Amino acid sequence: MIGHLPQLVAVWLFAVGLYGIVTSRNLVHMVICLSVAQSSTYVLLLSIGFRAGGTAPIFLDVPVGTRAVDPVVKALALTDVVVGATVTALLLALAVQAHKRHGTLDPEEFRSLRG
Amino acid sequence: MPLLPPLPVALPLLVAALLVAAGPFVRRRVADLTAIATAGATTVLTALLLARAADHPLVHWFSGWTPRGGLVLGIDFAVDVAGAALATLCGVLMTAALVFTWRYFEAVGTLFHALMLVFLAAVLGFCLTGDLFNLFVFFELLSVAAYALAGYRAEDPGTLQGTLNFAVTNSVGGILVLSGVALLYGRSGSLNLAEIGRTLERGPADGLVVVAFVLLLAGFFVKAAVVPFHFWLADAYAVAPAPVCILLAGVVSELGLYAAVRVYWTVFAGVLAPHAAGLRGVLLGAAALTALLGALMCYLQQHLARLLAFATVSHVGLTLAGIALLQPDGLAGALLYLVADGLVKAALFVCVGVVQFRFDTVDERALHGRGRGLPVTFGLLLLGGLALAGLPPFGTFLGKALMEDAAGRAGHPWVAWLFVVASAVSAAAVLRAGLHVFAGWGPPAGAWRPGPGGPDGSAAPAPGGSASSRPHATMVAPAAALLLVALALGLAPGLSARAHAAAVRFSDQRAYAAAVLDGATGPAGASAERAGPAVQPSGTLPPAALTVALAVALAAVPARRPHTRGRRRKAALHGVLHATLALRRLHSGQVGDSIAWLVAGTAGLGALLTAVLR
Amino acid sequence: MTVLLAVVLLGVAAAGTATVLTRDPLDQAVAASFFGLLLGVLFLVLQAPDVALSQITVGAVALPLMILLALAKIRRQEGTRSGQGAGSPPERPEGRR
Amino acid sequence: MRSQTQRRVFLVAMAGLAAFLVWGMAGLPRFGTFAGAYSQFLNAHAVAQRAATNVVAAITFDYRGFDTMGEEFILFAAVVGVAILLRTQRDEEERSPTEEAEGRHAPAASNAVRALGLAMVGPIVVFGVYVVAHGHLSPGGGFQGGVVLATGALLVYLSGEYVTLRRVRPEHLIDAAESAGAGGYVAIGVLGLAMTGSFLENVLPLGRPGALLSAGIILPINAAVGLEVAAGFVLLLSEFLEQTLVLQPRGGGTP
Repeated sequence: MIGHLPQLVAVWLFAVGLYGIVTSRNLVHMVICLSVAQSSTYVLLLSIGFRAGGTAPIFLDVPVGTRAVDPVVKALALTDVVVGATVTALLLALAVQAHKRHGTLDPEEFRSLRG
Repeated sequence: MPLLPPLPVALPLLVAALLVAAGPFVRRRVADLTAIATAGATTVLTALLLARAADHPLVHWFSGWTPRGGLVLGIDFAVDVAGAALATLCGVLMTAALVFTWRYFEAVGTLFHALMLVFLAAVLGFCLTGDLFNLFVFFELLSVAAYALAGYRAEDPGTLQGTLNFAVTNSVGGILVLSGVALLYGRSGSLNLAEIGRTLERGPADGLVVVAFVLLLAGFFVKAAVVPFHFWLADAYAVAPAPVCILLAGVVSELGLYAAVRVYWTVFAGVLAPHAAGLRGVLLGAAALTALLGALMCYLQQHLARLLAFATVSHVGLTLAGIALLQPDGLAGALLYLVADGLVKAALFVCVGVVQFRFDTVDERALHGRGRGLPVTFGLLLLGGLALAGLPPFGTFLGKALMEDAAGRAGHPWVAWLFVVASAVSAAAVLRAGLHVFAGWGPPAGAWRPGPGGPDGSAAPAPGGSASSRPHATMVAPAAALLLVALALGLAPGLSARAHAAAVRFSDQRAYAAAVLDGATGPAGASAERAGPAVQPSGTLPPAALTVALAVALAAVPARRPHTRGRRRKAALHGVLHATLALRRLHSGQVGDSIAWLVAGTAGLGALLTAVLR
Repeated sequence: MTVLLAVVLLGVAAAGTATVLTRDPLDQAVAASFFGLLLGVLFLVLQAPDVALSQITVGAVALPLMILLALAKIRRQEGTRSGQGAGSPPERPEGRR
Repeated sequence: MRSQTQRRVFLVAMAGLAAFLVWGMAGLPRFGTFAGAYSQFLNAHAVAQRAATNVVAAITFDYRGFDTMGEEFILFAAVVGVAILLRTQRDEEERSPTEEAEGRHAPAASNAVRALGLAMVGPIVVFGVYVVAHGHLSPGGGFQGGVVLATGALLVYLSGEYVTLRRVRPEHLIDAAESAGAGGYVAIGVLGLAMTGSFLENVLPLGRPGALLSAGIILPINAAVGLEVAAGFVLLLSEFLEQTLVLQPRGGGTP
């Protein structure tokens, strides 16, 4: 029933995030849109590793051998979350600095400021 | 298991952490010396790897997880000659950049050095790893370090725009790569390059394989700055401080190509083998477009850093042409060219850094004739420009000769002409700029050319000295040393044979998989068989001579004002001006434009490859 | 289970779209926080509590906070600039609604 | 490109790319049926091999611990990068936040809010340490716990004690903590290399699965990561706080 919905959502998030970047007139907005596009990879990774009826791969209360979802994609997604967060922080710092220097957050106004 | 492979990554990371921890208590010169010594020691380690990997790849399994029962459980470094050679190049360039930094920055804390070392570790990990996700991790690590380094001069106008374009475009490239990794994991259940390759080879080249291939290729092409993924590059180069430019030009685009080749030859070569002819066509087309557009844009620039940036784009195209032949001969030439060209471009950026340090600007018009007092820099820049054109016996000549030879035998003789035109035009731009700036050739502040809208390059005060400061020997020496190494590469006996052997190894997917997964150490049978006698590139001297002559001639042309008599000539000139203006407008530096082109490029690549691979 | 998953997935898609289409940065920070939270819920449903915990601490708390701080800085500058008058770039609206 | 053209080019290309991606994803195993050999093996054997009941932690910090080392340095590089980008410029001066209590954007907290916030710091720190220390047993670990710990420091700010925070925030110590965390990870790796011949290989006794002191080097690595992440996020947030509250363009008017 659910079919390819997770992957469609991943593609949608990627597309919508990029749409936001392309049309953005505000750097902070652009940075947030990038993080939306980045979140498509979390959804894609975790949906690939999902197993219907599986538990989380933590065998503290359930015995080893219980049907569990893929643990590898979770390790990858964890790394991915950190990557997304750090890039966002760096870009926000750039935006703050840009506003401090140029008094604007509109990327189109940067055109004349190219070094 | 060899102990050596993890060390070149661990050492700089450890020192970087120490530098930040000890930050407030470390004097500037101590930080400089520590960073240079670390980069030097790391380079020695990579050179050792290069020597040891000559016979068979060195495979190191992290956390002790050697494959169990044919199943890969951990992450491996699989060091072969190509990877180790590129790692050594990166080490050399980093050492040169740090030596250059010694006098370039006036006040700089330990943070800059720490970031440079993190960048070095990331780059080396990228070269050595045999794991697809690990490759992505190092891809992101080197990106994040590079964003911060490129934005180092945050107080300058334009820096933020260039850095932002760089960071956003490359982050989207990272998303593409990771999506490709996820797809391959979903198909093969593995993250090891060799293991994925084996799994894919057993199945069909269906939609998933094609899409994963396109995603990885596009992501790496963003790093490599293949047209139309290149829109971030000139802006990043224009704003990054000179030591960082040395690395961006010499290392980052090289790594993008390297990753594309590595992934192709370990993962996709087997499954896509039946479609190699179509793939070759698409890649050759991208290569030609990149080489020509880069050369043209290069010739139109007056901002020296932008000029070299587009020269980089053009040469990425040339290297891609060698790679696109998809066989060991072209690959051998491409590998050699990658290394030699990286050295030469880094040397040229050192020269530009000297100019910037001395005059506070890198605008060709503003600098007209002002460089007369810097004869050594002038000489090095001219030599670098000629090496860029492939003057024998520089290593660039050897690499190009091998690629031309391979293209001719593969039935694409036109590639030789592409090489002549693209490298002549880009080298001519460098020579012209050198003659204008250092010898005062041509009209002063010639305003006839279609200038860019803004004050291109006029701002960007040198972070260090004032206008009166003289460049120190530690700033010029790296350029001389780098050119010397590029020269030595061309003169080293038997280098082309070795490059050929390395390329044969590199492009043997089964031998790679056997070495990584089964621990096979001997030279693989197939490799030994195919390693024929090395190519002798003596037949390619005439094109090289033609290229150099053309470069020199083109460099001298714009020294005269164009004749504008006659209505037809005027109209023609007008048309050319309009075309170049349109081209410039395309390179708007807008993040949105970069992303739109990136998406269009990926979709286009997807459509083309779907057509030829199905 | 399947229905829950479908609902959460569609919610994530909608929240992501809303985050992108919210052009005012301050509103957007709130939208982004909600989107981050919803992603965390999705990860819980997908049996990935580790990732959910990371996502909620980072995506729904730390990052929106950084955005708010960045915006506070920017707002403050605009305030200073308008008070200062001449010599500063023209005032412009923070975003378009 | 003009924005109209740009948007059109993008929309057409994006539609094509989206269709292309969906076509590729159709080749994935049907949702919910994935069974890769790698993950199956780890789910079956990781607990026995590593004595860690949280298989994700075993992968993150052991089987693929080298990835996580790279990830920690991504955070490290970002913190250093933000510090570089936001470093005090020549034309700015520091202003003490006490001088301008009214201009401060943080709402002046009432005493009740303040007390509540400060009262929550203790439990949050305890929770953070708990999450770090139990990473190999249950969901959590160095990263999540580290962020929780950093949030604890943030609460001090939210309760209006930023000035206090600034006073008690010994910057060098936090820098050192971050570096110690990141460097410690590498050091554990080198220790493995020296003792067993493989970088990051386990050198500690594994213990009994489910016990707090188990899972070999996963626990010390988690501690290193927790230290680095907590310090890193405190540094990141305080860089932005610094921008908001303390730095002023030189000559800028008083609000």
